[in-house]
This record gives sequence, structure tokens and C-alpha cells, in this order.
Amino acid sequence: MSIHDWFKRKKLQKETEYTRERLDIPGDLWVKCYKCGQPIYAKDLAANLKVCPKCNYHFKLTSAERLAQLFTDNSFKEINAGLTSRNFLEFTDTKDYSRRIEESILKSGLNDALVTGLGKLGGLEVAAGIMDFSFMGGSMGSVVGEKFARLVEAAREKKCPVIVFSTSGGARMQESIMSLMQMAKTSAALGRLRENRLPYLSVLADPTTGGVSASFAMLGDVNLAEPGALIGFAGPRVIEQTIRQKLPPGFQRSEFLRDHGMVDIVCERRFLRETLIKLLRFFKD
Amino acid sequence: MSIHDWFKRKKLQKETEYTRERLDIPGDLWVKCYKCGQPIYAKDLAANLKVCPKCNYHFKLTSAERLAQLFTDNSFKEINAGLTSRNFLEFTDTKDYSRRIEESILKSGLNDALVTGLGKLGGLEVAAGIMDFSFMGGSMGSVVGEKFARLVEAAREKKCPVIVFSTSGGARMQESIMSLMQMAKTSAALGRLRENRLPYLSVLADPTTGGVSASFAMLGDVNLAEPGALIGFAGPRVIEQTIRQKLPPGFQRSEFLRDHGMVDIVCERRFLRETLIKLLRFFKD
Amino acid sequence: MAKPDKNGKKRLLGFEKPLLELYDKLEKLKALSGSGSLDMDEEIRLMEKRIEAARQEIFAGLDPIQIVQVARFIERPNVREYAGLIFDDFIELHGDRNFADDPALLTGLARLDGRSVAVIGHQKGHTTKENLAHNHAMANPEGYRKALRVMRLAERYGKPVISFIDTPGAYPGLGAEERGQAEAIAKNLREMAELTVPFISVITGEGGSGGALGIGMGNRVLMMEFSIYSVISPEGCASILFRDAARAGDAAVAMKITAKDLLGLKVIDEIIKEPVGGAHNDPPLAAKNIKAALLRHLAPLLSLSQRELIADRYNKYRKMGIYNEGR
Amino acid sequence: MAKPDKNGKKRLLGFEKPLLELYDKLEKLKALSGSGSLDMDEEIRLMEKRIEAARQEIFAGLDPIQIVQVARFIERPNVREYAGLIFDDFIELHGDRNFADDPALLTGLARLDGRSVAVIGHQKGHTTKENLAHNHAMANPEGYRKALRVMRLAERYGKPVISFIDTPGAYPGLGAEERGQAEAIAKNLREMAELTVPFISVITGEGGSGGALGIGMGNRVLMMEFSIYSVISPEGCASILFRDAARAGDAAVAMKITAKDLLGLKVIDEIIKEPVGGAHNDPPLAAKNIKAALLRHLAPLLSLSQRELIADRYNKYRKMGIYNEGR
Ligand SMILES: [Zn+2]
Ligand SMILES: [Zn+2]
Repeated sequence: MSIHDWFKRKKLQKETEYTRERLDIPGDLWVKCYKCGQPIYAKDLAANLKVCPKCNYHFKLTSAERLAQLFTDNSFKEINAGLTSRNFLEFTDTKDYSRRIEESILKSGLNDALVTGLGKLGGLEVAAGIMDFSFMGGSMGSVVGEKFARLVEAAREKKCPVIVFSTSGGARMQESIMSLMQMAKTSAALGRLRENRLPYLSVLADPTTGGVSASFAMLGDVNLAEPGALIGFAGPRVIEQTIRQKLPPGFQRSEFLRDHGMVDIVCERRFLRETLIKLLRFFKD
Repeated sequence: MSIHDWFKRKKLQKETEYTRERLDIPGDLWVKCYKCGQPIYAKDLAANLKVCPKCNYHFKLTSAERLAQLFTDNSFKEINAGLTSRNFLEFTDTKDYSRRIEESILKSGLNDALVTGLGKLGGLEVAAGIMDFSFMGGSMGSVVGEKFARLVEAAREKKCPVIVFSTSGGARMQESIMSLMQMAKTSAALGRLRENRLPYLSVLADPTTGGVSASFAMLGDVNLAEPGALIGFAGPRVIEQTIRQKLPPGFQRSEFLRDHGMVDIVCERRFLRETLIKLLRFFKD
Repeated sequence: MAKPDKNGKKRLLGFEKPLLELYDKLEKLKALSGSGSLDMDEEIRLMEKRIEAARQEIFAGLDPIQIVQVARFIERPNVREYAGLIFDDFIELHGDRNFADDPALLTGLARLDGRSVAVIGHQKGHTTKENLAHNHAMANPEGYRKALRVMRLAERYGKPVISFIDTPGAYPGLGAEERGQAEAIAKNLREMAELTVPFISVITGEGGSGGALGIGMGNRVLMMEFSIYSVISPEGCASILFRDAARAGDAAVAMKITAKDLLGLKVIDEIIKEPVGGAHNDPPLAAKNIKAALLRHLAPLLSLSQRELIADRYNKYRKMGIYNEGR
Repeated sequence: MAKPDKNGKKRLLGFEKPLLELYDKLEKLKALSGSGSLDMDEEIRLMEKRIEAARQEIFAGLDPIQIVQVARFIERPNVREYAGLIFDDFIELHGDRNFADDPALLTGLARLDGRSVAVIGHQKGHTTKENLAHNHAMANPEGYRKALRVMRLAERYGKPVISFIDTPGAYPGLGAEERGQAEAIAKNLREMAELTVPFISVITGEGGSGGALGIGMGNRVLMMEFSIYSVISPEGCASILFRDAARAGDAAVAMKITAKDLLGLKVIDEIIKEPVGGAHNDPPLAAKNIKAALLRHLAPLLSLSQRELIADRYNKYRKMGIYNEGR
């Protein structure tokens, strides 16, 4: 997928960002940075791993982009790609959930918000899961939970570590209680992995909130976060409504979470792959 | 020992209390409460378990008084009573440590600051340790550590729970590094007890600070504290010197520790015995 | 607590208004009976029966949003009351041994029919003042960490854990975020999955999202007849998904949040019957029903090994989810 | 870092003043050599040797309070520097997953001669600003909890733990008390005793009381030649026990706080030799000595089973204490 396609899709996708302005594209070749507002030549942005060369803002990555950055040897083989969501509650809000699923599949080219598979990183086998915010805001429903659980099972079978990149607005509300149960299911899967003493590295990307943050995203043996990512249980708006005041700058960002003891490493994207490999090697011995 | 003797000894013992005035005895029969300043008839005080009937202030108890209140059936049999401290560093501050030990033994009628033994509480066998503040401020040296470790070993042999009443100003500085090592020794003993899944109940009495608070006193499966007891790692004076301001009222008191999550139960002395028995029965099933 | 108080209104739910007229009549009958020499006991009993029947009829036909009202009713028994009614020798344990004692979550040790168990539950109050003191049962991270500490204590000594769920959700406050609300809940989920002792969760009122699940991963999950369990409040769902806050009623229906719905989805294992008019009308009877259910579900769990208990729980949650397998 | 900087004074300890004159002469020789055509390399080398010899003599005769000065010297290598010199691939891990990341205590993962280990240590700085940022290596409870978290992480994957001790003590602050300094240290002691992996502690500078012990319960405890380990600072001891703050020197003697004293008391297992003039005169050499000692002590521990490792540690601390058995 070209960066151009990506921006087209970006416009369609529901933006859950909080303080930043929506992306404003002055033309096909130029991108305006969310954070510093500077125009960036699209090719430069892509070459820089989608990090603003001027202010270091880390743009969101699709799962495809993340996979390309990570598995540079093309070793990643997807598993359980066929699973799709079902409107088992016959849920309709402003739109029928079935239609929402269909449209999201068409728009994103993905079957749901989590891509899972096996691959090699620095020569070491890993089971990897990559969430995609462009599929219904990376929300977790039955498919995300099931693919996560199967990924962990695959890792236990292969006796290899698990790496998961999270980015999610939270629960897939159209699946109601069943989306909540995925928190239990994914966390229980990680409990088993831990019993088997297989490492789990969690990478938190912008944004990771709600049910995903309060389950598998926070449970890494090592939690890594990309700089400036919004990470939290409650969304900033909800908190502001609760406490009736503006939140301080930097609140719920990666660096804040590191300083408050929840994130081990805030890692710039350009160092992410090598850091993951170092960690994998550490656990491998 | 009579209450009268106790107060005589009390005058001799180094007072580490912080904000309260020294005990002022207007006569043999009347005692002035530390906290409310009201005179109390000594017999009333003793009958009330040494708790001020007017303001609920919990007076310090000697180990003998504690034992009498706890093991009402006289079932307590002391073990390792003969151990005494040694001036192995030939330490002399304002007084030779050997002389200090001798004097403390004479004054307190105890061989060191911890009395240990086996007894029955509510029909259940327990290994019990009772610290005595009147022996060099309940400071922990080699003897306290050794007796504690042996008490835990006795409990492991008998497969019975351990209850320890702490009251201590901290490390026995005259034993220098060896007093510090008792923190490691006693905590390691509790680690073993835990591995054996034998319960440990810790009762914190006024005051419990320094090395004792930072080792066995805080490690109860259940931590109980008498009301208003001073409990902390650093002494209030040290903290005030560090932060250069007065401490808020109630700071480092039992209720403060409960509110800050460190103490499970603040238990009035009159309910202490039955609460301990309830807890013992809970763990016994 | 079974009947409305003197002025009769405070303890009635909105949809119970039809009962008001009957209660008025009852009051009048009682006044009549008390004042004169005429014995009207028979009439009073009859009126009481009519009230009972009317209440039964009302509660038999509650729609989801009305059940939400019952589940949240301020008169509903809270965990401390249930702890006193269901168990013997309840001893509260405070604190997470870490940061604070969270008054929004009660933990302690107790005996269930002679057997030692640990008790954990969200703590609501019956007055505004009480609810403020308990932060409306919205726990901070230290609440979840306290719960975990007590679960592990129970585990160390092989004692079953019983949790009572009744919360609008985990507290979405500044301090809660600073101290890792997400981490605290996530860790509880993983650790609950690995508990080596029998674990039963009872939803007694509001089962509010991650805040409920954070202490609710039992081997068995039971729900009181008029309790709810959902990923978001009906009001939240209406305003976010339906973009119309007034449509909470529709949201309550669509989300399938009642005990009956959740039994159908196999998210819960059993519905515990409530007294007529809801648990608050007869807390001892409600407690009796809970106790009976606990004992019934505990019995088979007690015969499982540690490994089997974990497997039982793992399999339970592993199965949850409905999706298309696809190609 | 091995020699004083240009103006030569900053990096000298008080008792090294006799060296000043020699350094002055060295400077002059260098200036002379640089300015003219006369080759004075020989003379310079000679003077350097004289300085070395003088330093060696001074350090061979240090009394305890002078060793205290070396142990606390602001130029002394800190844990981050040692981590870089002793290990490969050091990755810092932040945070206790609970409340905060304590900058007074560094934790991370690294490789020691190809083997994965966890690294833990008190973090001092070389400037006032750095020391403020690291709270003078006085950890808060979250520091001890971070250390425990990383120890447990190491334990889960069977990796040895290496701790570096260099602190005046645990921080005696208001927040530290609120958040349970005593509990944090106590818990670490118990958990360190039960660690199922090899664990070696190295006292590199100040071993200050419970704050040092809180990460220092290794199977082996090693001490740098000019480090100290004590239950209270000499100054504290002097003012409390001797009632004369000026008698810190006497206190330092009486308390037996030097590596030699503690080896005699069997509280430590080995003294690691420092470069002439102390570790700060040649950090790479100091690190090399530490590394050699670590590898030497690690080897036998690696062949022990989990059970044996715990027993080894338990027995070590169980034996500590000197008393009369009495009747
Ligand atoms: Zn930018
Ligand atoms: Zn009084």
C-alpha cells in the first residue's frame, strides 16, 4: 500500500485523536505534520519510518507498514487471517454492525483489527500480533480476542516469544459484553504463556486505551512505547468530565507512563526493531 | 511484676517517644495519661489492659504484661531464654556495650529485647515472640535476630503459626553491621515459613521503627497495629530534618498506616486477643 | 428494610408508583384498625397480599432499563451487608501494602458454612454521604491491588475466593491514571486466571465494564436476578453509539445486559433469584439465596486440583467469543 | 578520568593534598618540555611514577574515615558507568509497574560475558545537578519495588541478578513513609532470600543501612576495597551514640565499616581490589576487577539447583550474628 492510499484511508477512518487537528493534506506529495504543522515531503516521511523529521512526531502505522518495518526479511507468515466478526447480537446503532464490518473490511483491506502470525526477528522465531487502528479504531471484539489467544497458543506450541503491537480505542462496543470478555480471554492466555516461561513483549503505539490497555497491552514482561503515544485506561475526555478540569500537558503520554512506572522503555521507532531483537536475545540467552 | 515496678523501670528506660511528654507520676496510685493528661487510678489502668479509660491511649506493655494478657491460660513456655548479647566489636560509646547489656538485664529482668516461646491461643498452638521496649529500646541485635529465627524454626517444626508483637526503636547500633544483618536473617526466616505455608501474624505496638519495621514487623500475612502506635521506617525527627517542615498530625500512626495500605487492622487492645484467635482459626480452617 | 418507610415514597422505584395507591390504602386500614375497636387484621393481610402480588407482577415484566434502575437502587444491599448476612466471622483487611486502602472496595476473611474463604467486593453506600466516602464503588488502582493481595493471601492458604460485583466502573480519575488503573486491572485479570483456589463471582448490582471484570473472573459467575453486566453503561452507549443520550432504554435492550440475556450468551452460569420487588425488599432472603448458590457451586470446585481449577477457568474464558471462522 | 583535570584540584580527595605539589611539578615539566626543544619525556615519566608511588602510599594507609571519603567521592564511578564497562548490551528498564520510576535506582538487563543477567543498582551522579536528579541515590519505596520487579523478571527466566550498592540510605522523606518505605525494604529482604537464581551483590561505594541491604542480599556479597557498609553513617553514630557529631572518625573506627573489617566478620565474601588511588582513577580497571570477581563467584552458583541456591542464601544469613548461647 502506498503512503497515498494510506492517507486516503486515513481520511475515512474515525479519528479518535484528542488534542490534535485532523490531517490536512495540501496535495498528494506533501503531508502536514499533526504536531508541528510543518509540511513534509511524503517520500521523506515514509523513508523516515513515518516519523516527522522535524519534530519527531510518530505517525500512526497500519499493520502492513508495521510488518514491513519489522520483518525486513519478509519472514512473517500470517495465521488465522480468515476470522471475521459477526453481528451475533443483531446490534444496530447509527448503522447495522454487519454493514460496519463489511465496510471496514473493504476500506482497510483487513479482516479485523489484529493481524497475527509467525516470523523471524534477528534470526529468532517470534509470534507477532499487530493491531490496526484503521479497522474500527483498533477496537477489540471476539475476533481480536480469538486471534490473540490463538497467537499465544501458537507461541506455546513453538516455544517462542510473543510480541504484540497495540493501538486501540478500546472495546468493540457493538459486541457488548462479549468484547469485555476478550479482556479476560487475552489476559488468561498470557497467564498461560507466563506459566510456560515464554517472554511477552508489548509495544504500545498511539493510542492505546480502554479494554486493550487494561488487558494484554499492559502485561508485557517488558512494556515498550513509542514516543508521545496516548496510553490510558479512561480517555482524556472522560477524565476531564470526571475531574472537571483540563488535564496537564503530557498527561497519559508514553513518557508520563514511563515516569509513573508503567512503561519500561520509551523507544523511538528507528531503534524499535533493534531493541526488540536485543530483548529477544536477552531472554533467549 | 507490679504496675508500680513497671513505672519505676519506665523512668529509667530511654524514652524514644516523639511528641508526648514524659510520664509524670504524681504518686504511687495515680498515673497521668500521656495523651489526655488525666490522672488514672493505677489499678483501673491495669484492669483496662493499660489503656486509658478516658482517651483510649494505649500505654506500652512489657513483654510480661503482654504475655499475661495474651496467654490467659498460662500455656506460654519460653524457649531460648538464655541467649544474651555480646560486645563482640568491643564497642564503647558513652558507655561500654558490655556494661549496657548487664545493666539492661538487671533493670528489665530480661536477657534481651525479644521473648520467644510456644503456647496456645484459643486452643490452637502458636509460636509467639514478644518484643520488650524496656530492653534497650527494643533494639534488634544478634540475640533478637537469632531468637526470631529459632522461633520460626520451632514453628516450622511444629507446623504452627507465628505471632510476633513488635516494639522497637530499630537496630542495636552497638552491634553495628551485625544488627543490620538481623534484618536479612529474620526476613529470610519468614520466607521459609511462607514457603511452608504457615501463617505469620504481625502485631505492631508503639513504637515500631527502623530495622524492625523494615523487616519482620511489616511482613505479616496480616499486619495488626494497636491504635495510635508510631510506625515507620525513619523516625519523625529525621524526616523533619530532611523535609525541613513539621509533620502533619497523625503522621506515621497506626491509622495513617492503615489508610496508606500497610496495616490490615487497627485493633484496640481489648479486641486483640479475640481477633488473633479468629485469624488463627481462619487460617487453620 | 422490606417495606417502604412511613412516608412510603423514598424506597420505591420509579416504576413502582402504581403501588403507592395500595400503600396509601394499607396505611388507612392500619389507622382505622388502630383507632377503633374493629378488628381489621384480615383486611390488612389481604391488602398486603395485593401489594405483594402487584409488585410481583411489576417485577415480572421489567424491561432492561428498569432492571438497570433496580440494579443501581440506593437501597440495594451492599457487600458489607451481604458479608454479614452470608458469612460468619467476617474480618475486614485493609490496604494494598503499597499505596492506600481503597474504601471503594471491601476485602476480608470470613467463614462460609464453616469453611474459610476470602471475600472481595465493590462497596456502595445507602446515602449520598456514604457513596462519597466509598467513591460510589468506583475503585482506584489500589482497590484492585488490594483485591489481588487478598486473593493471593487466600491462595497461599488454599482458601476459596468469593467476589461481589457492584460498580459503575473503575474510577476514571487523574490519580487513577497516574497510578496505573489499566495496569492494575490487566494484572488482576491475568492473576485471577492463574488462581489455584476455587473462585466464584457474584454480580449483585451493577457490573460495570473493566471495573467489574477486574475482580470478576470466577470459575463460576453468578448474577442476581435484577443485576446488570455490560461493557459500557446504557447511557454511555446511547450517547456514543446512538449519538442520542435519551436512547439509554434502547441501548439497554440492544446491549443485552440483563441476567437472562447473559445466561443465554453463556457469559454467566446461573441467575440467583431475588425476593419479590428486588433484593432490598428482603436482604436476608437475598443473602440466603446467594449463600445457597455459593455452596452449590463451590462443592464441585472443591474437589478439583489446583491444575484443574486453573484449567476450568481458562477453558471458560477461552471459549468466550462469537465469530466466523472464515476460510 | 584517571588523572586530575587541568587545575588539578577538583578531583583530589582532601588527604591527597601532598600530591598537589607533585602535580604542580609535573605541570611545570610538561610546560617546559612543550615550550623548548629539550626532550623531557624521561623526567615526566619519572614524576608520574613518583605521583603513583605517593598515591599508593597514601591509599595504603587510609584510616576508616578517609575510606569513607573515598567511598563517597563524587568522582567515583556510578552504576550506569559500571553497567557500561562490565556488561554488554545494557538495556535500562524503568518503573515499578505501580507508582513511579525511581531515578535513584537503576535497573536493567544486560549480558555478562555472553550470559544474560539483570542489573540493579543505586544511581549517584558526578555533579550536584545529577545528584539532585537521582536524589543522591536515596531510593524511595518505588525504587525498591522496581528492583524487586526486575529481580522477579530475571527469576522467571532463570537469569542471575547482579546488584550494585552505593547509597547513603533509603530516603527518609514524607512520601517515602506514606508509600511504605519499611514495607518495601522488608518485602525485598524476604523475596531476595527466596530468589531461585544466582544473586551477587557488590558494594561499590556507600553501603548505607537498610537502603543498601534492600537490594543487597546476594548469595555472595563483594566489597570494593574503598567502599563501606554500615548500619548508620559514622556521623549519625557519633551524634547519637557518642553525643558528639565531631567524633565521626572514632565512630568509623568503632563501627567496623571497611571492607577489611567486614571480611573479618564474615559479612562479606571478598574484597575487590581497586586501582591505585581508588576506582575513579581508572574506572575501566575497576570494572575489569569487578567483572573478574563476578565471573569467578558466578561460576559455582550456576551449577546449583534452585533449591540449593535458596538454601545457600538462607544459610549465609542464618549464620550471621554473634551472641552468647547462655544456659
Ligand atoms: Zn512534526
Ligand atoms: Zn488518656
